[in-house]
Amino acid sequence: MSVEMLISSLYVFALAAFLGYQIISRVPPLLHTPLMAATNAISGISLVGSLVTAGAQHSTFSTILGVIAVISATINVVGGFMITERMLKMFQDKLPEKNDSKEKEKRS
Amino acid sequence: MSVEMLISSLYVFALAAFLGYQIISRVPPLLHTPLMAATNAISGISLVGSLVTAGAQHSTFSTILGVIAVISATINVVGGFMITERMLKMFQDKLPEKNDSKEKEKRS
Amino acid sequence: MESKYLIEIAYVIASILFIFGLKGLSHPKSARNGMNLAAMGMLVAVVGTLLHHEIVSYTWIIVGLLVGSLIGSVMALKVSMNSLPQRQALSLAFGALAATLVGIAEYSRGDQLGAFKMTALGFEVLFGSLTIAGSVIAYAKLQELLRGTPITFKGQNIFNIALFAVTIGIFIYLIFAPENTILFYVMVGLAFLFGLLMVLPIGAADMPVVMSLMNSYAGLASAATGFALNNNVLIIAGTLDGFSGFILSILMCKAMNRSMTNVLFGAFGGASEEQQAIEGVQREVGVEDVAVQLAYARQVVIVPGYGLATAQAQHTVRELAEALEHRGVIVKYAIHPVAGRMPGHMNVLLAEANVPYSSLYELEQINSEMAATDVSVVIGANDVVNPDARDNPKSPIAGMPIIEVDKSKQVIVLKRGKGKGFSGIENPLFFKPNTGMLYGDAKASLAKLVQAVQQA
Amino acid sequence: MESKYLIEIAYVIASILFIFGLKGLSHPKSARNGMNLAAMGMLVAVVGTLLHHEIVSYTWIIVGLLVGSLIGSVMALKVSMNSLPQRQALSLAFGALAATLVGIAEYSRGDQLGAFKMTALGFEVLFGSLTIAGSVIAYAKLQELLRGTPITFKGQNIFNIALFAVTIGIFIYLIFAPENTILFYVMVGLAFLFGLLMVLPIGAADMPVVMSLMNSYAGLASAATGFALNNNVLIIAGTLDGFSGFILSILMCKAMNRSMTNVLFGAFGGASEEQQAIEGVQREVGVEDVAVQLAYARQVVIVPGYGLATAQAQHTVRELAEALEHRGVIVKYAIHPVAGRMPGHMNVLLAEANVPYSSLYELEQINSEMAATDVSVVIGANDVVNPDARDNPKSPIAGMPIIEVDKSKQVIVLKRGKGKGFSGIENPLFFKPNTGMLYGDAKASLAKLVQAVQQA
Ligand SMILES: NC(=O)c1ccc[n+]([C@@H]2O[C@H](COP(=O)([O-])OP(=O)(O)OC[C@H]3O[C@@H](n4cnc5c(N)ncnc54)[C@H](OP(=O)(O)O)[C@@H]3O)[C@@H](O)[C@H]2O)c1
Ligand SMILES: NC(=O)c1ccc[n+]([C@@H]2O[C@H](COP(=O)([O-])OP(=O)(O)OC[C@H]3O[C@@H](n4cnc5c(N)ncnc54)[C@H](OP(=O)(O)O)[C@@H]3O)[C@@H](O)[C@H]2O)c1
Repeated sequence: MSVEMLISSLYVFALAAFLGYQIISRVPPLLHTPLMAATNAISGISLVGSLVTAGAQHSTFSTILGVIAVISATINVVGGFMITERMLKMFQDKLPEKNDSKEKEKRS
Repeated sequence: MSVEMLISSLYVFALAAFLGYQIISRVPPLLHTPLMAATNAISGISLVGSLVTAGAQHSTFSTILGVIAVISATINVVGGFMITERMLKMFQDKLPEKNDSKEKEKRS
Repeated sequence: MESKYLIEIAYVIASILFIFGLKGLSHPKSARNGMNLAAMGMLVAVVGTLLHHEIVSYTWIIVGLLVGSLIGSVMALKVSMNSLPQRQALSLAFGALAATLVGIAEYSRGDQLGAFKMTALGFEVLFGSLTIAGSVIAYAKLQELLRGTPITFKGQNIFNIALFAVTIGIFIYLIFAPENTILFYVMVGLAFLFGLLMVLPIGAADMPVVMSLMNSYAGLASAATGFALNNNVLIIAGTLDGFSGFILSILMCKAMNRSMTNVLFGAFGGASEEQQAIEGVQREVGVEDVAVQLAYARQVVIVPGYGLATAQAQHTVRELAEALEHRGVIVKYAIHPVAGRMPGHMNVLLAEANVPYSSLYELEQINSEMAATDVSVVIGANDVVNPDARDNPKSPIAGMPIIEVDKSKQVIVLKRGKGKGFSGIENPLFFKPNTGMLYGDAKASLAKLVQAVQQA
Repeated sequence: MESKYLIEIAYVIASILFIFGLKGLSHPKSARNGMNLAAMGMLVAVVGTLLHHEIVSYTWIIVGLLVGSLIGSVMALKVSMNSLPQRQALSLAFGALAATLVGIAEYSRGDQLGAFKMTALGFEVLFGSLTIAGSVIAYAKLQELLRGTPITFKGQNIFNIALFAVTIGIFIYLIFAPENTILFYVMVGLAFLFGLLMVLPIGAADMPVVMSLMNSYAGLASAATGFALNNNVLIIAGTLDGFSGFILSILMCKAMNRSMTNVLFGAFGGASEEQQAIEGVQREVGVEDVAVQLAYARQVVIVPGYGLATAQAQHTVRELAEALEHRGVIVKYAIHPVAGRMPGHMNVLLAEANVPYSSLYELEQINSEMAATDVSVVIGANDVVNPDARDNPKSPIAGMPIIEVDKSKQVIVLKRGKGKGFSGIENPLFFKPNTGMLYGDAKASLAKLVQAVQQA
């Protein structure tokens, strides 16, 4: 791990932190529950670590841990995205008309 | 220039692009002129390149170019920040009372 | 070498898609598309990872992916919207389990663990194991397998602090002596214990705050792993996650006017003994009277709370609103930011019942309309409409912003009996002369009301 | 080695401070603090750079910094707010000069120029030299050293395209054969020529769009340099810059309902010969009449435009507003997004004159109030209040959102004579029965009005 890479990780972290703040603070309260589910699903990105552990065959011990990790991370990812989709679909179903009328209200 | 570094530059660029879009699109029209002056000043960061050129003494030619570059970049940076400050001071001078009253209006 | 760059590029794409995905959540219109992008990002990341040169066998990976997808999708399709908080707790537990196991496996390989990598790894398993324990307790409390009120014992806080200090001490020792395997597992165990003991004394309704915090730490831990492995997508996803949890927990605390310390260590909810009873009586009203009041009102505001979720009454409440609207009554829903057991919980429930979100109003919006409201209908909400929060500076919930139903002309409260809200305190609203109590399960009462309104 | 890491850390800090700085600009309250942070960031970056191991002598660096600071601060303190657009053009030119010179010096060192580095370097000098030429022309046009209207010749667009193609061709050749020094300088020269020819046929008022675009490209070029030198602060600052320029130019085009192509290649402004004259007369009014009208109005809306800037009348207009407010008249300012010669130009001018920004209204806000306005006072604005943009789909400015002063009960227009606006078209507003024309320099007319109002 070179110092160069560490510094460039620092840049990525700093930028991601700003961006995270900006993006998340713009999510309306209406969508806070889907937000929780969605970030949980995205946090399943640690799945990538478990994939390598499960496939690398370092030792039986680590393979077993890896497979359990793959299962739980996949539950998290698949379940998370699906339930978010279920929720958002409910919000979107009643979108077209209602939203227009609200915008109209604002303009008039 | 290793591929690793290129990829991490790519991350930095992608994040900065998102962030740039988010931040700039939130600047109110009121402050568009200061914004133009400010980004101009910040773009003077290329000053760092000219500093090295001016101080490295590779050749007289490059030193001369470097010094002219330092001068123009400094004009840009110092002038840019100072004029932005001049403008923003004008906006801020009449802040306290007026802003409160506006916020009160909103709440009531 | 080639495959390495492909992986890197897959990760860049995944990061960008994640960001687009979360950006989409700034509006219900763009949210679904956004989430599709994020899911695609995850797919790209997974496919990219499969090219990793260390992977020699795909059998177990495929088994794991299939089993996980199966369980995950069944859970996602079966879970009722009313038990979303529980699901969230479980999902947090699964995520933490995965992170902890990977951390342990990584540690057990044992090759050249530098101080830096050991630090990141340590964070990962510490937070991971703490979070597993914490979120299982959270699940149990929300699902009412455990008592929802704080479970405390004497000297708890001091014991917890000591436990915490010991765990951290071991962690610091391990950074310098990573080869001490036994201590490593002791640390994992202590962190687990700490997770249990930390969450037990917290009340059920405060679980979302705890869960958000744990989520946020989990995100930061995975960012730390990203630093150690030089993996930018981990840094980005972890940081986004960390901020999301952090911002949400802050928002919740603000909406309750309580400090984070009070939430985590205050053993809040249900335990205040030295409370004076309120003098006066609760006026009980009948379904017919309420129906007539509602039917002839100009504007009705509905305030849903936790009771709506437990009674699963969201569909019935929409029917009532429709029956009223049919008669020309203006119906608005007032959503308190911490009504229910999860931020945004009420919004999702009402969306499920096809309530258009343009009729959902936030706290400030609706409070300015309260004086012009003929009847407020409080359905299974309690603390979020407790006027003591505004009027009585000594109340445990003093300063919490409330929906000021007491300013409307008439208030109807639907609840099962004389139960208290999460905070465990009396609600003077129920004793006001213009408040009528309609006792019974929210769903049953609402169904009766719908019939009565249709006949009025 | 040590110093290298210090530099890197300085750059990380600088990047973070730049971002905080621009974030500050989201509100006038936080803007000044933000800019102080950004300036500090620049200082940190400069000081860090001075540690660079290649730097062997500081003499010339110090001379350069001193001379530059001196010139820069004199310029910043002396420039009048009315000539901000010119200053912006000059500053752009200086920035581009610095980038180009560094690029040339870097090239002249000639050591191992790989294709990748040559590409970045090529972009840098190409954009740089184009921008120097373009912004000098922009300066000359804004300062009225050159004719403000488009300067065109036959076959111009084709010639420019050919020139562009040749330049790019040379660039591509150079990427593969970077050692061809003569071609390199030819390319720089051609890019300069292209810059001249590209901006000459663009009208003075469109300069802000061109300047923003050039700014945006300059930013991207410096991001490209950052890629080549592995310098993240360059990437970040360049990208932020690039986006700022890009977003501003898009906003301006939207506010004029014109495409970028039309702005850049349409030779817009002043040249439309086949225009029909409008029948009717412009009704001239006297200072006393206007003063009485204003003094007894309930609400007055002031619409400033480019003429206010040239007449330097911002202070006088504030005096008039104060005199009116003193009499109980409600005075509001309507700011069109492209009024004047720079986005936000009017806001700065009025802020300079101590007009509180809470009385500045944007287009949509004020248009909904126009019908309730007794008198609109148009001060040196023309195109931005031209009702043809709304009513006449054949007008060159058709579809541009305007401030609908023609919907207010009375309109008073302050201008010197029968001059046209930037677009060069007639304005039917001036011929309407409820429009009164008050001829004369805006400042002089306003001063007379102030007196008359005070005596009314
Ligand atoms: N949402 C979040 O994110 C979050 C986060 C942290 C803390 N909290 C806390 O959670 C609480 C939420 O307040 P809230 O007003 O929504 O709920 P609440 O104060 O917990 O009150 C719920 C009420 O619903 C009634 N109820 C329960 N089941 C019912 C049923 N089946 N039918 C009808 N009524 C029923 C109960 O009375 P009976 O027993 O008499 O029926 C109780 O009074 C607040 O104290 C808040 O601070 C929430
Ligand atoms: N602001 C930007 O960022 C931007 C960007 C791109 C394009 N533009 C273009 O610029 C134009 C701006 O519109 P605008 O309405 O502000 O200005 P305008 O249409 O250019 O009109 C200016 C008016 O001011 C009058 N005037 C000039 N000097 C004066 C003085 N000393 N005293 C009194 N009156 C004076 C002129 O008439 P007399 O000669 O009769 O006095 C003229 O009619 C638009 O066409 C817009 O599309 C602006």
